[in-house]
Amino acid sequence: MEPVKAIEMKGISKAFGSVMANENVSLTVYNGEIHALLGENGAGKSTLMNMLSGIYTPDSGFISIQGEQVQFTSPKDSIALGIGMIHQHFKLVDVMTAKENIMLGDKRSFFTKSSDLTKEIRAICDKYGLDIDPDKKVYEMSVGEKQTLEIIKVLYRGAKILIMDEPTAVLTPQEIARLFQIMRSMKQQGCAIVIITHKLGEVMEISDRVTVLRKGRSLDTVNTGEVDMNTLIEMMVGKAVDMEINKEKVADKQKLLEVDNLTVENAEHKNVLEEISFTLYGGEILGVAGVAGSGQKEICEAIAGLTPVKKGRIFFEGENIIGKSPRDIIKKGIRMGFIPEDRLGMGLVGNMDITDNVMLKDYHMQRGIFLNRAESAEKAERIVEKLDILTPSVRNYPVKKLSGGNIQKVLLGREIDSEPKVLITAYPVRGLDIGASHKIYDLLNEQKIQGVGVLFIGEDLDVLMHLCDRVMVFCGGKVMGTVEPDSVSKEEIGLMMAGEKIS
Amino acid sequence: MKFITISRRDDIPRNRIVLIRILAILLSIAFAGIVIMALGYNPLAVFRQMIKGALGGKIRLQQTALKAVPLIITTMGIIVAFKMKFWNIGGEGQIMMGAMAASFVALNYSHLPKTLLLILMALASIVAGGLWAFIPAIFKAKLGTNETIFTLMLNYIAIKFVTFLQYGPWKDPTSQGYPKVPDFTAKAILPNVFGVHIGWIIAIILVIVTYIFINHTKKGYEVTVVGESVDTARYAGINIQSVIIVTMLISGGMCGLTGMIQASAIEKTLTASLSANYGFSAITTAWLSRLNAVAAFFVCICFAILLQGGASLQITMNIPAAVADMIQGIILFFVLGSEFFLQYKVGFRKRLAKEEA
Amino acid sequence: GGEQGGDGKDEDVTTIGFIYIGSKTDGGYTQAQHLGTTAVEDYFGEKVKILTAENIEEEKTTVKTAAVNMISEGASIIVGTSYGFMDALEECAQEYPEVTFLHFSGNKMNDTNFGNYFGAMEEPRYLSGIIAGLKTETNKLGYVAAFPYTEVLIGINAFALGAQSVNPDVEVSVVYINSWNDPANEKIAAESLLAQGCDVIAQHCDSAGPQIAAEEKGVWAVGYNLDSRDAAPGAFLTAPIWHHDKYLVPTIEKVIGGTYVPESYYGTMQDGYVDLAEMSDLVPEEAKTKVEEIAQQMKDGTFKVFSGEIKDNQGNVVVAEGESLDRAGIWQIEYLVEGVTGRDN
Amino acid sequence: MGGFFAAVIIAGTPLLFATIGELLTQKAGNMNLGVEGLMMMGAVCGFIAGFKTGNAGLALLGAIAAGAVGSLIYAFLTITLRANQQVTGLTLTMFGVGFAKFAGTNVMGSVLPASVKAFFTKIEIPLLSKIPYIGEIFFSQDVFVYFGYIIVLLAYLYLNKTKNGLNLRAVGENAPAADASGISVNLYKYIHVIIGGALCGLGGAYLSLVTIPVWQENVVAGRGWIAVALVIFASWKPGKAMVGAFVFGGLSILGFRLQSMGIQVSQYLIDMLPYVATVIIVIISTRKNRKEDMPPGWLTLPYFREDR
Ligand SMILES: Nc1ncnc2c1ncn2[C@@H]1O[C@H](COP(=O)(O)OP(=O)(O)OP(=O)(O)O)[C@@H](O)[C@H]1O
Ligand SMILES: Nc1ncnc2c1ncn2[C@@H]1O[C@H](COP(=O)(O)OP(=O)(O)OP(=O)(O)O)[C@@H](O)[C@H]1O
Ligand SMILES: [Mg+2]
Ligand SMILES: [Mg+2]
Repeated sequence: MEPVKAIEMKGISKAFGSVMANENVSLTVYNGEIHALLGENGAGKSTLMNMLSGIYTPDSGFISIQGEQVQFTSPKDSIALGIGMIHQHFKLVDVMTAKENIMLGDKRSFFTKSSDLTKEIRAICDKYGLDIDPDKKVYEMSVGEKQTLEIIKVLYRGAKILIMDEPTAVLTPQEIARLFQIMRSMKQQGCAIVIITHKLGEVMEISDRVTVLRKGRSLDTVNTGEVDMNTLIEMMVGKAVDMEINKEKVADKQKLLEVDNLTVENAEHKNVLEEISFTLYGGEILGVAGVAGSGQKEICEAIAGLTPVKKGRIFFEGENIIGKSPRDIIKKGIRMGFIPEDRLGMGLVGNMDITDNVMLKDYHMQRGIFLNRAESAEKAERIVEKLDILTPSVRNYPVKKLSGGNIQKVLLGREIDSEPKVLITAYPVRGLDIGASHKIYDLLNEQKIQGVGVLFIGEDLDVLMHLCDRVMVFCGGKVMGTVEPDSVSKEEIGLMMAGEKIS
Repeated sequence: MKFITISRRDDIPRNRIVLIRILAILLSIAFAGIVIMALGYNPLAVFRQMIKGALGGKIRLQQTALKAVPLIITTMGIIVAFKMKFWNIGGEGQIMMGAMAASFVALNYSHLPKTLLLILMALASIVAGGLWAFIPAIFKAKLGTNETIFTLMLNYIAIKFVTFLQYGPWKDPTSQGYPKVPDFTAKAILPNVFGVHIGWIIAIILVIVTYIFINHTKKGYEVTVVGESVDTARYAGINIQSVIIVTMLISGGMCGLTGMIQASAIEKTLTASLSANYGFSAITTAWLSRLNAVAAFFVCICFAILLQGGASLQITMNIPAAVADMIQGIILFFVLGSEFFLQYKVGFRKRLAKEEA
Repeated sequence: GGEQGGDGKDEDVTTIGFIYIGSKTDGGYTQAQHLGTTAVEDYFGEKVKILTAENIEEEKTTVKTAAVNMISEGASIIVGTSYGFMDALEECAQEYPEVTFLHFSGNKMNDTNFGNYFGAMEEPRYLSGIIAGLKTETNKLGYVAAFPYTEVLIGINAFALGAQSVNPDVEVSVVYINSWNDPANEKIAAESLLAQGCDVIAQHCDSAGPQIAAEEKGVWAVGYNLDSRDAAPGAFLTAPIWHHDKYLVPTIEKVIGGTYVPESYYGTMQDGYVDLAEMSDLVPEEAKTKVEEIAQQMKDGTFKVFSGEIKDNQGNVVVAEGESLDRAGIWQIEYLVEGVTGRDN
Repeated sequence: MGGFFAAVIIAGTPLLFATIGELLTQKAGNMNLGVEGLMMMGAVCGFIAGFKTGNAGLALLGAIAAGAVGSLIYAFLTITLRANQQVTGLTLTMFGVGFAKFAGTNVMGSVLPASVKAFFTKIEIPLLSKIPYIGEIFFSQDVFVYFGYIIVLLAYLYLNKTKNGLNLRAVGENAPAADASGISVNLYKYIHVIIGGALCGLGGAYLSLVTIPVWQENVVAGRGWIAVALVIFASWKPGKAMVGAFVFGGLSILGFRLQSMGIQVSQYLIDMLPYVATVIIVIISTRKNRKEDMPPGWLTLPYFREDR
């Protein structure tokens, strides 16, 4: 007997204005299957899944859940049919506790006080090996905790169909491993799971079948066991792509940035960086590894002059830049592309077009009180061309409407175009598809060859080891050590990230 | 809701926007007409009278212009603040404080030559209005204090304060005990140009200046960036506190200038009712113009026509003032509602036929 | 619509515009004004056309707009009924010399087409004071007032003097509410006076709030502006009131006849312009007799409210023995008389 | 002194209703600046209903209906048509005040029938009213006041102890998250904006039915704006709203008391106090910077599911 089709989507189309996000897409997912959805940025994956969760309404096509044709008008309908979606941008209420977030929209009892709920949460946690404090407020949670909360919320609802939109993008390897554990155990219980990820390794590891979307159309569905990564890439992009990350050797290295004994406090007067010292040379990529929240954000902000420093010095070409304003530092030629958790939260202005975003850091160099956009529009055109940014126009088209990868390229393009001596990049490929990621690695290498010192904060150890000349490992705001990727193993770095000192 | 789909309109060409907008306004007028009919009045006559009451004849045109001028200038002030996402609903208070400062100069330095006196009055009003806006701004910049309520409260404080002056320390000793601030001398009164005080030229200049400021100056760019994201502004090296403070000085300054113009050219003295709701109306006009200074110019004129035309209804058609207020409210309701159709497309959900197996 | 405007230019029909600060049905100030207006309408009948504009704010553009709208509807007489309209009307009078402007409660005029009018409200207020002075059992009278300035102070003093003339022990407490029309606060202010033991409440503000407060407490009240006995029949004693028609009808007749010369009219009991509303059954006979006696003297012109010796509440003699204040003197009052407690500014 | 505090309760009650109404509205993410208009509509409709029928229950119903209908206009514009909330609220005030004056024309100066007034006479609650001080102040009042206490209690329980209250808070805090959790965002908004409007209507009706049982045009006289301020003063908590309403009510009459006792204070200063106090409270609460005291996160933002 053929297994029951948990999800069947047929001939789905969805347009946003002039953009055809989905065109005649079909997708079938069986119960007890983990199904990966693959495609370049902007291929229409999230759109397709959002139609399944009732957030978007398809323009045309059919959706059947467990064999029944359905028509969702809201997420409520979708939830009622046992569909649970974990959106990449968490849909949690910050000021509420974990427990309250789990209860939201649930109708099981009239009053909020119920000891049953706590018990139930316990039970779910035990069953799947999860851990959460039910009374912790969401705004106090780390990204990983929030992810866990989202999962528990879905499980609590008894979802039979689980959709996860890039759940691994912000997780540590350990957390990813645990997530996969949960997925497998759900699969065991007959649930259907759809996962969107740009990491092919994960696709190969976890999924049973893969559906590839390209430019809004569904290309094909294949059994994971029957394909290799290269085939998948070819399906996604339409041509073969070189998956190698090159590491060029630059001979002439001069000291650019010297961080000496740097200590930074947070608002609660706790040290978030403790006596950090390192040197960044021109012509190298210095990687920074560490679990999220180990001080990566703070080191970037300290160098950029965005956060007050308690102690220590930062020399740029021999001059101490501590106490200088961000603008002074920008004027000195230190550029940094700093992309925190929220891509448009800093670095770019979502509601402005590319032209206006491109001049964000150098408009003040223009003479007089007026703004000259012509120059910047030219620059924007140049960047768009150089980095193949997909946009209808550099004028009057807000960057927030671009796809994730393209947004990232705008940011990077601007930083590189300013010909910096030091480039600080925090998670520059987060959420980007393979093609875009490699484009970015190439750009960073290009910069390195031109003598730029690159500080590369990353989460994927493979990438760090392949791309960087040296890797500095952070843990709890301290440097655990700096290693040459060729002389250590991934495991050793992992141990250092967990707090073990290796000199 | 189940059978209706709503989607955002994207990238409609400009001429289509204009067309839709005109259609929307016509439609809202038509709907408002139905409501007016339900109230027992002939909508055609009401609308004709409103237009005539605002535009029929030189004098009425002048009166409409006199209402439009303070509205335009205040709207410019509000737009600048709103551009920075600083929800300044304190226009009323800033107008009052501006008027108060201008009056102080007018009453105490009337020996100065006219031009100098007027310039001093204008400067004083700008500074006072600016400072009145600066107070909530500094608290927002330093502590993140909610400005909506802060500015709203400052309105009342300013109006009570001016009432206090009018009935107390500033009362004209020669007014036979009436609670009145002394009249300005002729030197403290703005001159007329083409039958309307010079404020209309100031208003036009300020529209142009505001438009250029927001769209074509570095400072205006900074204002927008700060408004969109404080973190991004920090990252770009923008001195946020200085932008907030300068913006609010400009915003409050323009509202304050409105106060000076009203005190000098209209009231020729200080009264507690001088702000006449311009501070609140300007919020409406600023929104309806989507923070575009040039659009705001026209919206303000339309709004002045609405007010002016509404005011004539009770005199010429014997419609009670309360009903005229209701009619104005209804027209605004429909205009506000019609905005929706500019931004969203409404369609009917296609009933999906059962798929054949 | 506007075509009717032609009627106004009809030779024998005079169009008169009335500009009000409140609404015609506000139950107080403006309603009293409007009673005058309807009297004009009744008197002249077909010969006049009345235009009204209510809820006109004391802001010059607004006032002028109303006036201009009326003039373009053919109005040749404009009556403005609030002090704050004065400057606007003055300007209009300059700009429209063919239109006559009559202004209530102002002090500006010209010699061609702009005159003002007001009334000696101190007279009926004095009379109401007599009633209060004889009615009170606690010897404490309350007075709810809008703002502390001359017009209001005159009224308080007159009321107090009237009360003291029949009851030397009486004291008057004043509460200012800083608003002309806030019914709830007026009532609450009256209640605070009642709580201090006052058992007659008088008022110089626009709503019936104080009277209702008195009724609820089972004591008495003196209204203002117009006869408002229906609002609080159990408390209403009387009210100093306006008869605006007593000025408007003859004056408008003069304007129509072309004989009007601007003046600063100050209507008295004698003119019938100010008056005391019919005293209710709650007024003691003794008081009725006394009031009628003094009222007669006022009408004969033999009684002056502010006659010495009068001391202010700081103990200074403000009107010497044997002297009395004329209109100009009265309108310079900046003090409260002895026996009145209340803020002096 | 007890008499003073009892008067404070009466002065505070209209504010209390309107504040709780606006609080619920804001909890749903909607800032309704039309409170003044809604109170006026409630005042006039409550009065007319009471005047025409002589039935206190119908008077209350009239006020509730008026507030509900007024806020329905606001709800439709801001929720379904996503019009700007502040502007719509300001317009609602313009409309509501006009409506009330118009509707009240024919009953101007009329007195409520005794049957209605009787319903709102003071009732001493057995036992409770015997508590020294407290009893006289809080429990020797009219039913409307008691109803106010109940509303506060219900609002508190609803917001803090029930699922629907939790959902409501989620809608106001983060509409997309609430939506994704299966909460009908628009339905919640509609219901609470309308309930909020009805409460504002009741607040207005207190003034025209109890405070001044004679129709007077200006009964509300700016109290709607104080209610808006009070919501912030109370940092969106019903209990604090009650304290705030009574404090502000007290401030508004404190000056009169002092004056009548012959104590010289500037009434202007006293008039400013509620506004100054609100400003100070807003500053203090931001200084403490507690997330729980902040405005609902999605306040004033329109929500459209297909936007992000
Ligand atoms: N809410 C929306 N409004 C307008 N356009 C949208 C919206 N959501 C998606 N799009 C458009 O649809 C296209 C497909 O978007 P979708 O989110 O499905 O891509 P994706 O495959 O998830 O990409 P990524 O890997 O970057 O997440 C995008 O290019 C975008 O322009
Ligand atoms: N309001 C919008 N208007 C136009 N395009 C949008 C809008 N919201 C999202 N998009 C586009 O839709 C695409 C997917 O958006 P979505 O937020 O689903 O991305 P995601 O998959 O969650 O995250 P990421 O961008 O990191 O891949 C993006 O490319 C974005 O540019
Ligand atoms: Mg996506
Ligand atoms: Mg994505």
